[in-house]
Amino acid sequence: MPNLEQLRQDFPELHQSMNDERLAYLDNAATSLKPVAVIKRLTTFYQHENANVHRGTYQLSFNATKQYERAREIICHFISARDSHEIVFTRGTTEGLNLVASTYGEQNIQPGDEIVITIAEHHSNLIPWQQLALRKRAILKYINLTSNGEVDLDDAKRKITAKTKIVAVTHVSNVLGNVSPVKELAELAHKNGAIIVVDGAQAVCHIPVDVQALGADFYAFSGHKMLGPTGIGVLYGKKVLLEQMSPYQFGGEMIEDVQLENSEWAQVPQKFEAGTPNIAGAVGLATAVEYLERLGMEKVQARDEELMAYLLPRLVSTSGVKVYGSTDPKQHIGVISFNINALHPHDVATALDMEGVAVRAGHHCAEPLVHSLGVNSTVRASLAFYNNFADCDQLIKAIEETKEFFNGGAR
Amino acid sequence: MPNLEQLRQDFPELHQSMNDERLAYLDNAATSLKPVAVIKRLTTFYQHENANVHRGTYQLSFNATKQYERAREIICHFISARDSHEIVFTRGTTEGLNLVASTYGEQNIQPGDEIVITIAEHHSNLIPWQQLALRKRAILKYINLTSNGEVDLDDAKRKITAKTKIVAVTHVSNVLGNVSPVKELAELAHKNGAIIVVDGAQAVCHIPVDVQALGADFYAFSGHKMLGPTGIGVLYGKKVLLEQMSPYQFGGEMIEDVQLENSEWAQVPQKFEAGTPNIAGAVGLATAVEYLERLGMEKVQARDEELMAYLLPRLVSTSGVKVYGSTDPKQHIGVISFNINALHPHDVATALDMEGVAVRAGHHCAEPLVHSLGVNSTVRASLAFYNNFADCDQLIKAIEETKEFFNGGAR
Amino acid sequence: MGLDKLNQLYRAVILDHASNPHHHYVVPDATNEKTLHNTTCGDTINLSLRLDSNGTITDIGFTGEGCTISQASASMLTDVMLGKSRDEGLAIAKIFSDLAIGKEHSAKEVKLLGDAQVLTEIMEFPARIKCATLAWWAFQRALSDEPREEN
Amino acid sequence: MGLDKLNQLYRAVILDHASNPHHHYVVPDATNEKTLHNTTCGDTINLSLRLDSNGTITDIGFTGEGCTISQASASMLTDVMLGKSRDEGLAIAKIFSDLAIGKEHSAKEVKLLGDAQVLTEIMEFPARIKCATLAWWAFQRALSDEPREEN
Ligand SMILES: Cc1ncc(COP(=O)(O)O)c(C=O)c1O
Ligand SMILES: Cc1ncc(COP(=O)(O)O)c(C=O)c1O
Repeated sequence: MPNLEQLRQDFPELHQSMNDERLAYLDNAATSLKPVAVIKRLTTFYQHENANVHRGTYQLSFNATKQYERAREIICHFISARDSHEIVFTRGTTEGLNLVASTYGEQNIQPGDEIVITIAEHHSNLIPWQQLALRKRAILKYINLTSNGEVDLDDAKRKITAKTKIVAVTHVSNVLGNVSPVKELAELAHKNGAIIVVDGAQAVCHIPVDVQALGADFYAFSGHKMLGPTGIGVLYGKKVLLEQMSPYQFGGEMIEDVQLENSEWAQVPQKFEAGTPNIAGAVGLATAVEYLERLGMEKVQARDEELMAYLLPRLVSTSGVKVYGSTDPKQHIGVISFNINALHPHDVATALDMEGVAVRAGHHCAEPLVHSLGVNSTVRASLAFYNNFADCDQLIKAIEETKEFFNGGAR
Repeated sequence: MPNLEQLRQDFPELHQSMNDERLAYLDNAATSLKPVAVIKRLTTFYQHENANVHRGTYQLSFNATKQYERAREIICHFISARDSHEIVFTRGTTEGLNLVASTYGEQNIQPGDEIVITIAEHHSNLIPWQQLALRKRAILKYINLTSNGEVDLDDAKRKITAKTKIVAVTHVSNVLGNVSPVKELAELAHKNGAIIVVDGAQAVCHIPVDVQALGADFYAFSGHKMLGPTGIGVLYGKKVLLEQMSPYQFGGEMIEDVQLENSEWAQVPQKFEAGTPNIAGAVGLATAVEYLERLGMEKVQARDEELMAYLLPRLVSTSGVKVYGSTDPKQHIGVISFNINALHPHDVATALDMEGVAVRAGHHCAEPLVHSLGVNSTVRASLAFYNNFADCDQLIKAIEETKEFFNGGAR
Repeated sequence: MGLDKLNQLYRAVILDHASNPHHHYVVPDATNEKTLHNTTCGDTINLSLRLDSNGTITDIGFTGEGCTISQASASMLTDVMLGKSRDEGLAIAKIFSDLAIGKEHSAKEVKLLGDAQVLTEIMEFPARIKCATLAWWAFQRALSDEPREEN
Repeated sequence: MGLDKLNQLYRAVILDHASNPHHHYVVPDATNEKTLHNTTCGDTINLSLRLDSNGTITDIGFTGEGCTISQASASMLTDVMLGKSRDEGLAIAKIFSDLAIGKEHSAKEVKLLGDAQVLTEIMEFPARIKCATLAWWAFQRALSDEPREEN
């Protein structure tokens, strides 16, 4: 990891103010900031390399295709997939998960089959399965969490049975920040003849991901949460599964042959990439991945842990603050959810905003989990490796002032 | 329209070479070049305004949301929609058309119903309907073209009947460049109780579009073909239709309430925008639209016509060249397809590439149309307002040299 | 900027309404009712009211969970609407919704909002506009004839 | 750059094969067969061949529409493969596919390609690699055991 202050120079948005205060950007779980390298890559692409892909018979278009396919290779390597044909470009995690539910799910789920997810899922890894179950008269089962917020493996063993066809689980929770035992769940799923779909949205920017070691059949994530542009994401799928699946959308690039009455599909992954893809998005995402690889994901993880080891105990020991989930910083991958006394999270977030601290308040698109914590919403602070101790201090100080404002002064 | 040479300065990619020759970019129908204004807008957004939308409780996120929703307003105005809630952001034309087929189509098509399209459709406006018809045991009918390549309205009157539920038609053909009689087809459709879906991919960058005057129920287009970024597009839909439709993808942003067993959908257009959208893409597209509006679409159209009036007769009178479609330049909105003697289009495109001329060779994702011309593929040159006469001259000269190379020298 | 500016948002009257909300109940025998969710934070407002045969609002109440702003706003709304006719009520709600999206209204019209006038300061805190308007939308939806999903 | 460089692509031997293709027919009683489309341009290659009981290719032919490069490549392929064993054929096809994706092979191996050696110049025209390799892929697919869509 290079010098920290130098690294912070790579992120222009860090160096601006919000409401006339120093910005402490602590909403990285919603979307990450973008390094100069990524922004520059987009600029260069649009200035000099822009062309449509795949069907070009001229130099410019051929080069654009090469860049686009090179992005696939880079991402393949980043998550240790076996083959770049297993990398499908999507808009983001949500689209990737919907794709699996609408194709693999639609083709393989029969009435009475069971789909097993956890109570901790983001809506993007919940509603597609819920609706699939409703369409197919299949059964949706939820694995419970332990009191610590971790996936209860004993409950998983009860819920995942021979009737289970699909297990879907988040790699890292976007509310509590803990890591799911994906490998164990994958083994359980496979032993029962089911596949496992992993929501990697909160994992890829924080910990090294090896889809083969995890045993994931599908693994979905978003570019915008890992230093990349908006509108691009990745669905990894095992090739033998992708090959069995019918297409998701229909249009250009995804067919071999069109007759008036029927069509023949192209091979993977083109079969799943109908229409002009987000070419610049893929190219920009590749630059983001190269940036992360240059830092080294182990070092990124170590830095995250260092920041969390600093912030978590301070937050836990702030009077009136209730932190949800584990007290072990290693079970907070980038994310802490908390509440302050009886204050509503939305009121807290507004106060923190006035102090330059960007956090999120709400159910974080994970209503079942948040309700299971006994509340309607929480305040969430989420870190990235480019945050620093000053950001943490600013949060703690702003919390103190917020408490004072609502309990002392005005109220 | 400002001074032309000045305007060409706005497009950096025009000023580079290809294969050591001056670049004549004549593949605008595949994707347009991007003006500096759009590239700069993306840079500024990523440097200083990047945040996730909708759920933010802090200033940065609120501003990003404002920019994103402002983009919706700008596009609403650009195509004369009634209400910005009728503007759904998609990845592009292909996704927009698939969205309609998978929601409106899935909900409204019954066995025996008829879907009517034309033989001129791009695969993106053909395969979704073909597959919908196959799924639903509905009937897919094709309206024929006149010998000029225009939609045969008499045939349309025969094909569109009381059994028709959906008519889908391209506004401008991406192979022949002619304009479909959308208004007449819309009246025919509506008289028969059907809706009309319009593929505007090739229209929006060339002619003023007024979805209400056209009578379009749905109108889909891509940002990347109209000076905008890749990965962003628009589906216009009449509000009363959008409101009846079930969601397309499931995830964040598109739900009001999630219970463990079912969910309640948000209002339009959020219902159709699950997950983090391509925020920077929408913002960049708005800048592209503002750029076009500053020029004025009437002026853009006049400039296109001027270029086409120059190029078409020259191409038609080049010996050995066969131009497809109309001989009226006004029926070539930006697009000319042609072939040279017995030369294969792919060989031609390679030769033109060597001369710096970027054209496309193939079936242009419109196999039925191209086959109806009696060939497997064509060469396609497509213009934008930032092209100039020198580009046209370069094409003609390169064609002469190509003929000589294959017929004289080597062959 | 710091927290000083917060005083502008969290006026005493707002904090009062929020901690001691008026008409905080479900109206028995309600003729109209609507629950709305604030998707931003998962908050909900249930608004119920009784119209008599003359179209007068003879009772109105709200329940649900929410932040200071949304609770105060709902409480203020019930105060204003009680005893108004359906049409008067809708006109007042429209003034509020209009102000929320930046449209202007005369001082006389704004006065019709009662305590809720103070909420117009919310425009300085755009991220909170939705909190303030939720109850007013629920009121409009409860009275509108839209055949939309009824709760 | 101009058209001079084109001479490198369109060598006389290529133009010869393209205008007078060898084995341009469907093999009667073919044991193996495959049609592939070049999605870029809509071209098709149908490759058919007969394996005898020893696994020797006793006849091979191609049909389909295509550009100069794809036609010449198919014609050259049939010349090379006729009389080879299944395994020899697949090994040679692999050499060609490998060269197309930039892998190196020894001069001795490259020689096995016969006339098709000249197509290795195609690497200078990356947009045309697919045209050159289509027939070789069809050959591999026709002989492979993949239970994939058979035409
Ligand atoms: C007429 C027409 N329709 C649809 C499309 C598909 O657009 P996209 O690839 O941006 O989804 C295109 C462009 O390729 C087109 O020309
Ligand atoms: C765990 C998790 N899953 C899925 C998503 C959805 O990602 P996106 O909105 O990029 O599709 C998110 C982010 O919001 C997330 O945190």
